[in-house]
Parts: sequence; structure tokens; C-alpha cells
Amino acid sequence: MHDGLQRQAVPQAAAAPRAATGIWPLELHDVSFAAGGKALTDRLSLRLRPGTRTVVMGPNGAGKSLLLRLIAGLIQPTGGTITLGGRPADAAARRRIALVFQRPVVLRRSVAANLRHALAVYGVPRGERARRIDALLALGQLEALAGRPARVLSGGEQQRLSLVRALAAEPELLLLDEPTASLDPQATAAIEALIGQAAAAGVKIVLVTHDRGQAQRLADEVLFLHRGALAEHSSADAFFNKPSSAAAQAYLEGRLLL
Amino acid sequence: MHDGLQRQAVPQAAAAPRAATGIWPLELHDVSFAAGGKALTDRLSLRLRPGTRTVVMGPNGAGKSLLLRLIAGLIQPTGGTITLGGRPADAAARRRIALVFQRPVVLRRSVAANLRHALAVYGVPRGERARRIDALLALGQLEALAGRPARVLSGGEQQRLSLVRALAAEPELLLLDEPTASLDPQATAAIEALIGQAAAAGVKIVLVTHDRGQAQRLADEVLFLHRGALAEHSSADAFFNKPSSAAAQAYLEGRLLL
Amino acid sequence: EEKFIIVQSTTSTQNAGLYDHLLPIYHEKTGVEVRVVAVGTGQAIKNAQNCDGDVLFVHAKPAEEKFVAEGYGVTRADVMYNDFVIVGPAADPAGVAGSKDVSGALERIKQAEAPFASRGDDSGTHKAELALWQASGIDPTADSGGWYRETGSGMGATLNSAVGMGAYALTDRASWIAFGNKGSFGIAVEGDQRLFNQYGVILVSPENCPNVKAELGQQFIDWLLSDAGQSAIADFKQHGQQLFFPNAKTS
Amino acid sequence: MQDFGAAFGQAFALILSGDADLLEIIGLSLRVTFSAVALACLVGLPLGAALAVGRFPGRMAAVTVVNALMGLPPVVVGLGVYLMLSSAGPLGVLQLLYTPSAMIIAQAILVAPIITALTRQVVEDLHGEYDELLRAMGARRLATIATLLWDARYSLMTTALAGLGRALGEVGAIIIVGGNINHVTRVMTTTIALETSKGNLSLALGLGIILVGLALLVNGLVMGLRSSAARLAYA
Amino acid sequence: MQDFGAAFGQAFALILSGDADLLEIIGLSLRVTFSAVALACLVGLPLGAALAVGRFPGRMAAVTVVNALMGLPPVVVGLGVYLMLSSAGPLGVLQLLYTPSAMIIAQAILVAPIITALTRQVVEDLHGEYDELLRAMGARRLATIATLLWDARYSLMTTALAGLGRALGEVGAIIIVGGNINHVTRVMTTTIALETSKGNLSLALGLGIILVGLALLVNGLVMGLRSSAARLAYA
Ligand SMILES: Nc1ncnc2c1ncn2[C@@H]1O[C@H](COP(=O)(O)OP(=O)(O)OP(=O)(O)O)[C@@H](O)[C@H]1O
Ligand SMILES: Nc1ncnc2c1ncn2[C@@H]1O[C@H](COP(=O)(O)OP(=O)(O)OP(=O)(O)O)[C@@H](O)[C@H]1O
Ligand SMILES: [Mg+2]
Ligand SMILES: [Mg+2]
Repeated sequence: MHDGLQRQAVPQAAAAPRAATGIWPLELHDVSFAAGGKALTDRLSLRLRPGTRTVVMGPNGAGKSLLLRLIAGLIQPTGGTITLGGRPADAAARRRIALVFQRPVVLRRSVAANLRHALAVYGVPRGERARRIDALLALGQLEALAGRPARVLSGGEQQRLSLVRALAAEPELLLLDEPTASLDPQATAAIEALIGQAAAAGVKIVLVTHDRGQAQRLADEVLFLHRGALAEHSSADAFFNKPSSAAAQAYLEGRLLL
Repeated sequence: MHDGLQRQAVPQAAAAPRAATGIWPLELHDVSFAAGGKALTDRLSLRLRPGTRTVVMGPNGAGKSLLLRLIAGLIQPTGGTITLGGRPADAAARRRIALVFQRPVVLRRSVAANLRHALAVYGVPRGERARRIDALLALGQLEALAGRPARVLSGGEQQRLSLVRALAAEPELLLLDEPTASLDPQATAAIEALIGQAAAAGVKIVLVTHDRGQAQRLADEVLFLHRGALAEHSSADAFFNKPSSAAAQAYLEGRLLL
Repeated sequence: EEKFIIVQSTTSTQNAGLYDHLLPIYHEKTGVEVRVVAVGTGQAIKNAQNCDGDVLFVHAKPAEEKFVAEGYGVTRADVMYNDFVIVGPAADPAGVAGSKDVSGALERIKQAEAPFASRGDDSGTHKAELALWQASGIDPTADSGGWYRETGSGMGATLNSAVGMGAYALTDRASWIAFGNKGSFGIAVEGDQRLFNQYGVILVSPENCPNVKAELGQQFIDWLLSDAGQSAIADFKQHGQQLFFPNAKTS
Repeated sequence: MQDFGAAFGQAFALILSGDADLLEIIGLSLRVTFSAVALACLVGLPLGAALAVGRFPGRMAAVTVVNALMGLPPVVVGLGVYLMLSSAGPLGVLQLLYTPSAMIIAQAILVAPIITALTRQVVEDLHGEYDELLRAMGARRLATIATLLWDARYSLMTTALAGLGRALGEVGAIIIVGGNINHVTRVMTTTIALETSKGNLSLALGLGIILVGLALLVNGLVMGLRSSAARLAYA
Repeated sequence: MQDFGAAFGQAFALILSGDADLLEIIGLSLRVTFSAVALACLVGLPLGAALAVGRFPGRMAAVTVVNALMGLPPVVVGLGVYLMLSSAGPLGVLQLLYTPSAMIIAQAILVAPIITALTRQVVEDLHGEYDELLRAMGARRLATIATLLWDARYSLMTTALAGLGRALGEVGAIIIVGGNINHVTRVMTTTIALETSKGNLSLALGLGIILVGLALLVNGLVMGLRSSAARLAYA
């Protein structure tokens, strides 16, 4: 990675000045989500604060991605409430949250145009965009692919594009859904470093992963979901050394069926 | 996993009787693929035979997915030729190859209807389909989701659906593009077991993965791609113990940039 | 299976409502259904030439005679007449209202360059109009697009246009009486004997068109020309006025 | 403006009167329109899908032609069908001229390119997503087309509705081949044209309002069916 | 069949003659059609996209109405515009009746629902893919609509072509508001209608063939532009 560019592009001070009217703490009160006649998320209550890196784990279909989409305001709870800084979410608050989807969604445009579009949506002045695009391309190791249609990118390339696009929002809360699932070891390490830097700069990280190693490297605390419910919410140390729930224990040993 | 059902559903003898008019060896002769004015795959030559499990590795954008799509006949080489059993591929030969995409594609139908559709396409008689669907659902641990629209499935669930759908084809060659990237540890282990069984039953496996552990567990031989070229083609032992190319070495150490 | 014939007709008789009056009487009497296709005169004749009708019922005598002469029709018979009138806006920009002299009126319209809406569609009415201009020594088509506006449409559409743009227009009296969108318009010129409008009926030649239902067609024609048919025509009234005047030779 | 008021008045009066002639005319309008659209769908859906899926030389040309045929002028279609069906024409022996069948044929010809062109677009969009999967599965051409048409069925409904709209309001073609014969081939649009030429503008407009109401009804039904089907779907 | 032969003969003879009247008529046809479609796109594209993106009560009803309006009968539109623009009507002072402007207005009204309804469908399909991304990015309504319209532009071309086809072949509305006045508001379709009513069927058909040729030309140009744009795209 190009360290010079990184420092420039990673969101930093952004979080601090805006904190006054802030989104913290972000709280879920008994949040449920039902669809197709099924309760998919079951009365989740939790409180997120900046300064810690939260890793979400749990078997396939446990509701991890749903949780991130609930937090980002993309789906509305069918029960319970979500508050940001004590108030229900509004558009302004939501704009401080960025989400990297598990399955990258990219526009039918070139890589650079995808970034340009995002910067425009984020309100970056026209004159600054070219510079920011270059920085973001470098950050995602996508310089050589700037002109390529984003939809023909390889899986890993698309995932990197999605990640730097989210960083361009300079969010206070960065929701990452298995962001390194398709990445090679080098890119995984680079992205992990980037996440670490962002967190250090004050960005709250909530990351979903199935990779135990990654979780251990990045987590300050772990949320363990099982069948839509919060089976465990503990510090990383506690979780990996002696998980209190049977489900978490079975999961870590690779024998938990949802 | 339900072992009883597994034994029933995993393709087995399929490979043997058809081998007479077979697709083996499957050979790439100087195969290149260019798009958007770039050479993305660079004169690949290799020969695939049943009986070994081939793992394909390489950094993001190295051309692993392109290689699988070339083998499956989804894209045509812009240079070189691909032969199956010494002849250019025809529709019949292609129908013996199944591909699980890196990014699952599912029809806008229920999980069961996706499987029913695949069985119909594969020519399974109408009367047998219901039974086969049940077996496949069990195989993918998807029984509880049979009636759910496939497109709302979680990432891991979709990946499992794609995999069992491909198994339904009872292929002689199974191309797997990072099939466990979104799977939880239990599902990963189950799928690896399934792959092992299929291989034991005579199905040729070609699997792309970034997961070194998985590669070591499953590989008999490793293809290492770098910038579209075949940087290394060696036995698993040789590859993981002392990779001959500098690229492979750097990749394994997590410091290879494409 | 009901017996029916197809009559190719101009629009004026249909628009005036004549068939709604006549056909039920005829059907009652004979059980034969008369299906009327009302189109432009030229199209009616062309359709009849193509054998797509059993009877032709139009008002363009020269064209009708040509139709018979060329062997497409059996014989032509006069059925009825009415007359043409020039209608115009109440404002009467050319000052022709009340005149009985068509030529004088047309001259004044040209002098005043008052808008005049012409059918411009080679229909019987259009041909009559052109003949009137010619008799007045005027070539209005030189000013086409100016005050002389060829609408290239049927009678009703032309009247709608005339009313819409405050233009004079030549129309047959029946169409005018039955017309529902008169606005401020009224009859400006009438009563000149050159405004005579004769309707004729022809059986399509079964020699030329084997599919023609000659018997049924002739039966309808015979009825039209009979006393019963002629008085049925005379009985047809709209707004209390008789629209067509029977003048079959036999009656 | 009083004309518009009068038109609504006429429309209501007509509806309330339950006039038998009006009902007959509405019935024939619906029959002709639905038959024509059904015919056009029968041809246009598979054809459009085939154009979307096919990779043959001249495909671009074929697509262009189909797109251009959306601009077929009704009067020209009417004339063409007339010349075919006329007693003097090659299909004259069928004696279809001035019958509802002739109207159905003319409208189907008019609507088929619309269905085909729009289907091509809708299916092509979905095909972008399904193409590699279906090819990897070894699906044959027909299976591919069937899969795409089925999975695009909700989007294709708008296509069919576009065809329906085209047919329902059309007059130029059917008046030539139908002849607007009272009690035989008279439909809503030809009646409207006739009343317009009689200068009965508010009656014509009133009939137009009823026709638009009819279109609303049909569309409402289709949308209703669609959303209940969507709810029950994923079979 | 000889009529068809004659029609082609007429078409060629007309084209070769380079008849000034014909050129005038063709020119006006194209001017009216393109203006109407441009107007309809100006309204229909954003409106359709808004309907696709919006989540407001009554959205289904609005979609149904727009779909139904695809069935607006041309004659009714013509009448409505006629009554608005006639000297006795509310917009009579504008003196637009029997001018090309009136024809453009009528056609735009006819074409706008088609553009809107088809745009709604196309954009909705794409929105299914982009929705969550754009919402996660905090894109405002207008930005969302702009993004979707831009990324769907190739599919929307078929929509615009459908509108173009509708306008190019239309006669019922424009003959009422334009009056088919020679040298003023006479266009291809009204000329065809006129020649048909004169019984000059092969001339009418010949003109129809020229019109279809025109449609082919325009469509070919659009498709050509589209594919070269697609090649240069992804800017
Ligand atoms: N709209 C919906 N309707 C019905 N079921 C849904 C819907 N959306 C999600 N689900 C179901 O909710 C469950 C949780 O989904 P989610 O995507 O949150 O899982 P996850 O924990 O992220 O799993 P993975 O590790 O596989 O990504 C899944 O079983 C999925 O099928
Ligand atoms: N149609 C295309 N046009 C241009 N470039 C393409 C096209 N298809 C693929 N590529 C490029 O080819 C390269 C190889 O792609 P491929 O998907 O094979 O990578 P990969 O090895 O599978 O990577 P990953 O590990 O990220 O999945 C990528 O850089 C990609 O951007
Ligand atoms: Mg998930
Ligand atoms: Mg790949």
C-alpha cells in the first residue's frame, strides 16, 4: 500500500467535530425484523459506541447482514426502535454511516466513474473530486483499473472498490459485511491495516466476518448472533478464550448448525 | 450433515460409464483471452485429468475466474484452443461440466423452484424431481428455506444453493470458484467434506480459493496464476513447502501485489 | 345465418343519420341486413372496384358513370337529391350571408381573402366545389395554405375545422343540418340551382365480381327506388327538416 | 370548458342508461382488443426473447427493424390488411373483410412489433444477469427463453399493457378493415370517430372518457392480479 | 397483390422525383414527431423514474393510471386539445389550433404516458439492484433518479423509440388539431389518410412505405449511435 496516500484518504478528524450533534450512542432497543412470515431478527438490544472495534460473528443466516442493514436504516424494524444519539435516525444522521455490502453493488460505469458518483453524492465539491478519486484508487490498489467497467472487475477488485467508495463518505460509523471474503492474502492484510487506521482515527467499525483469525486481529468486542438473537456480547478476549454460550463455542469449533 | 442423504445425492458412478466418449484429458493450448484491449489471460497451457483435485490460487485479478469460465466454455479464447478428449468442446461435452460461480446467481424463484428448474434443465424426469429436490436441500442444509425466494437468502445460503444446484448436474468436472468464501466454519467443513466425497467418487474438482488452509486440505495439485499467466503448476506438497516461483512465495506470505 | 349485403357509401348519408332511419325499415320488411361502410367517395368506389361491396351509394355522378362504363357496375339510378350550401361564421367577413349567387359569393370570399375550408379530398362535395370555383373563374389552389385551406378530410372533419378557424365551407345540406358542432355558424349561401346534389345507386357487377350478392343487392336497390323506399327517404327528418328529396325515375 | 363538463355528463348518462348498443360496442371493443393483444403476445413474447438471447449475424438489424415497426402507421397496416383480405386480394376467399376477425388481424399486426421490441429489451436486461448461469447449466435455447420469460413476467406485464393500450385506442387500421359497420364491426374508437365527424364532440368525448375508464379498469385488474400473484409467487 | 407492387413502385417514383411537396410533408412529419417525443421524454423520463423510486401512498394507483393512459385514444386526445385550443376554448387566445404547435402538443400528450409507463418499468428493474446501495450512500431522491436514468439509458432508448414509433405513425389526434391543411399542417400520416379516402390506395401505401423507411432510418441511426456510445462509454 502507498502509505502517503493512505494517510490522506483515510477518514480521520471527520468524526470529532461533528460528534457534538452526534449519532452516539447508537442503540437498538428490542429490535425485531420479520419478513415472509418469519421473525428473522429477534428482539436485539445493544449499544454501539465509538472507540471500540465491534466484530459480528455467527453462522450463515444468523442475521448478521440484516443487523447491519437495520443499523444503516436500510430496513425498518418491525418491532423495537433504533436511536442515534438518543433520537430516531434522520437523513443527516444516516449520512454519517457507511455500509459495505457483503455482495458488492457497483454502478454500470467505470471504476473511476463509480467513485466520482459517490463523491458527488457525498457532496464533495466538483473541483476536489479528481484528486480524491486518485487517492481512493490508490487506496484500493485500483489505479490500473480506473477506466474499466466496474461490473467486469474480479470479485476481489469489486470488493475493494466498494470499500474505498464507502471510505470516501468519511463516515463516523463504518459497517463492513465480510469485506475480505474474496480478497487475496495481501489485500486482506492491507484492508485490515486500513480498518485499523480508520478505527484509530476515530471511526467506529462494525465488521462481520467468518474468519476467526481476522476477528481476533481486529475485534475489541464481539457480537455473536444465533437465529436472529444476540447469543453473546463480550470482549474479544472473553469470546475467543471462553465463550459463555454453547452456540458460540460450537461455532468456533466448526460444528454449529443454525 | 445427513450422511444418508449425502451418499445418495453426491454424484458417483456418473463419471465412469461415460468416460468412453469422454472429456478427458481436458487441455488448454496456449489459451489467451483479451477484453477491453487488455490481455487478461496469457497463453495458458495445461492438461486436466480426473482423479486429482486441482486448486487454483493467485492474487485478485490474476485471472482465476476467467480460467474457470474458459474451461466451462462460457467465454471463448481469443487465442489458442481448448480440447476435451482431443476434440473441441461441443454442447454434449459441456453438459458434463458444472461451474459454481464466485458470485452466486439464483433465479427469481424460491429455493426449491431454483432446484426444480436446474433438474429440468439437466433432463431429470419430472417424476424424480421432488425426491431429488429434497435430497439436494438436505445436502445444502437448506430444508428450512425451501419456500423462500432465493434472492433474499443470506450470502452463505445462496452459495450453498449454488453448490448443490451444480451437484444436481452430476458433472464429471466440477469447477468451484471460491465456494466457501461466505460460509461459516461448520458449512465450510461440510462443503469440504462433500467435495472430498465427490472427488473420491470420480468427479474431477477444480477449486479456486484464497484460503491457504482449505487449499492444503483439498489440493492434490496447485495451479498458481499471476497476471493471467500460469506461474506455477505443481503438486500441493511442493507448492506449499517450497514454491518455485517468487510470485507464489510472495503470495503465500501475503505480500504479493498483482 | 343471417342474410346481409354490404353497401359502400359516402359519409354524408351516414353522418346525416339516413341509414339509421332506412335500414331498420328495410330489415323489418325483408329480413336482410344492410351493412354500410361509409368512407370517402374515392375509397368507396375503389372498394367497390375491389369487389368489397354489393352496392355503391354515393354522390359523384361523373365518377359513378365512369364506374359503370368501365364495367364495374351494372346500371346507375338516381335515388334522391339535396343541395349544397355555403356555411360561414356569424361575423361574415366576406359579407356573403343571404346571397343566392354562388359565383358572386366565391368572388367576394377571394377578394376578402376570408378563410375557406375545402374538403380537398376528391370527394363528390369537393368536386362540386371545384366546379363552382371554376365557373366563377377563380383558381383558389394558388392560395392553398393561405386563405384557401384544403383540409384533406371528410365532411365532418372539414366542418369541425371550418368552425374552429372561422372559415367558409361548402357542404351538403344534410350533413349541415345533422352536424352538432355548429358554433356561431349558419348557412350563408343557398338556393342557387348550381348547388344541386344528386345521389345515385349502383349494383356492383356480378360479372366482374363473382362474390357479389346480386340478387340481394338488386332487391335493396329496387326497394330504394320503389314507392316504399322513396317515401321512407322523404320521411327522414332531422330537427324537423327533410334532408333528402327522393327523385328516382320510376317514382 | 363547458364541452368538457358536457362530455362528463354524457359519459355518466350513457353509463347509467346501460344502453344496449353501447354495451354491444364495448363488448366488441374488448373482444377485438384482447384477441389482438393475445395474438401479438403469442408471437411477440417468444420472438422478442429470441432476439434478446440470440447471437446471430444480422441480429442488430433485426432489432432495428422490430423497433422501427413500432412506428407502423395504423392506416398503412389497415390498407395492407385490406388489400390482402379484399375480395380482389390473395386472401379474399376467406371473406374476412368487414368482420371482427379482420380487425383482430390488423391490430395484432400493429401491436406485435411493440410487444416484440419491448420484450426484447426487458428480456435482454434480465439475460445479462442469467446468461452465464444458464449457459453453464447447458440450458438449450428454448429452455433459456422460457426461463427468462417466466422470471421477467412482472416486467413483461407492462409490455403487454403497452400493447393493450395501443390496441384499445386504435382506430385508423380497424376502421379500414372493419368498415365501422353498425352492429357488426362498430367499436368504441370507430364510434368516437364517427361522432366526431358528426360534430357531436361532447358525445365523442364522453365515449372517450368511458374508453379511458375501461382502460383504467382493465389496468387496475391486471395490476391487482399482478400484486396478488407476486404475493403468492415463488412457487 | 399488384397493389403492393404498385405501392413499391409509387414509393420509389416519389422518392426519386424528390417532389418538393413530399419533402415539405416529410420535414413537417419529422419536426412534429421529434418535438413531441422530446417533450414527452422531458416529462416522462423523470416522472417515470420518480414513480419507480417513490414510496408514497397511492403509488400503485398512480402507476395504474399511467399504464392505463397508454390507451388514450388519439381521437379523444385530439378532441380534448381541440376543445382547449379552439377559439371558444380556454386557450383560444393563443391561436394555436391548426398549427404544427397544436399537433406537437397533442402528440406529446399521447406519447408521454407511454414514455412514463415504460420508464417506470425499466427504472424499477434497475432500482431493484441499486436501491440499497444508493440509500446506504444517502443519495437524495433527485440524485437517485438521475443515477438510475443515466445507468438505464440504453434500455430507455427502446422506450424512447416506442414513443417515437407511436408519434410517427399517429394520425387520429393530429388530423383533428392540425386539420391536415395543405402546406400548413399536412404530414405523412394525414396525407396517407387523405389518399386512402380518395381511393388512391397504392399511392397511400407507397407513402406508408416511405414512412416506414423513415422509421427504419431513424431507428438505425439511434441504434448506431447507441452502439458507438456503448463502445465509448463508461466515462
Ligand atoms: N426479505 C427476506 N424475506 C425472507 N427471509 C429473509 C429476507 N431477508 C433475509 N432473510 C433471511 O434472513 C436470514 C438472515 O439473513 P442474513 O443475510 O442476515 O444472514 P447472515 O447472518 O448475514 O448470513 P451469511 O453469513 O450467510 O451472510 C437468512 O436466513 C435469510 O434467508
Ligand atoms: N470483460 C472484461 N473486460 C475487461 N476486463 C475484464 C473482463 N473480465 C475480467 N476482466 C479483468 O480480468 C482480470 C481477471 O479477472 P478474474 O475475475 O479472472 O480475476 P480472479 O483471479 O478471479 O480474481 P479474484 O480473486 O478477485 O476473484 C480482472 O482484473 C478483471 O478486471
Ligand atoms: Mg451476510
Ligand atoms: Mg475470481
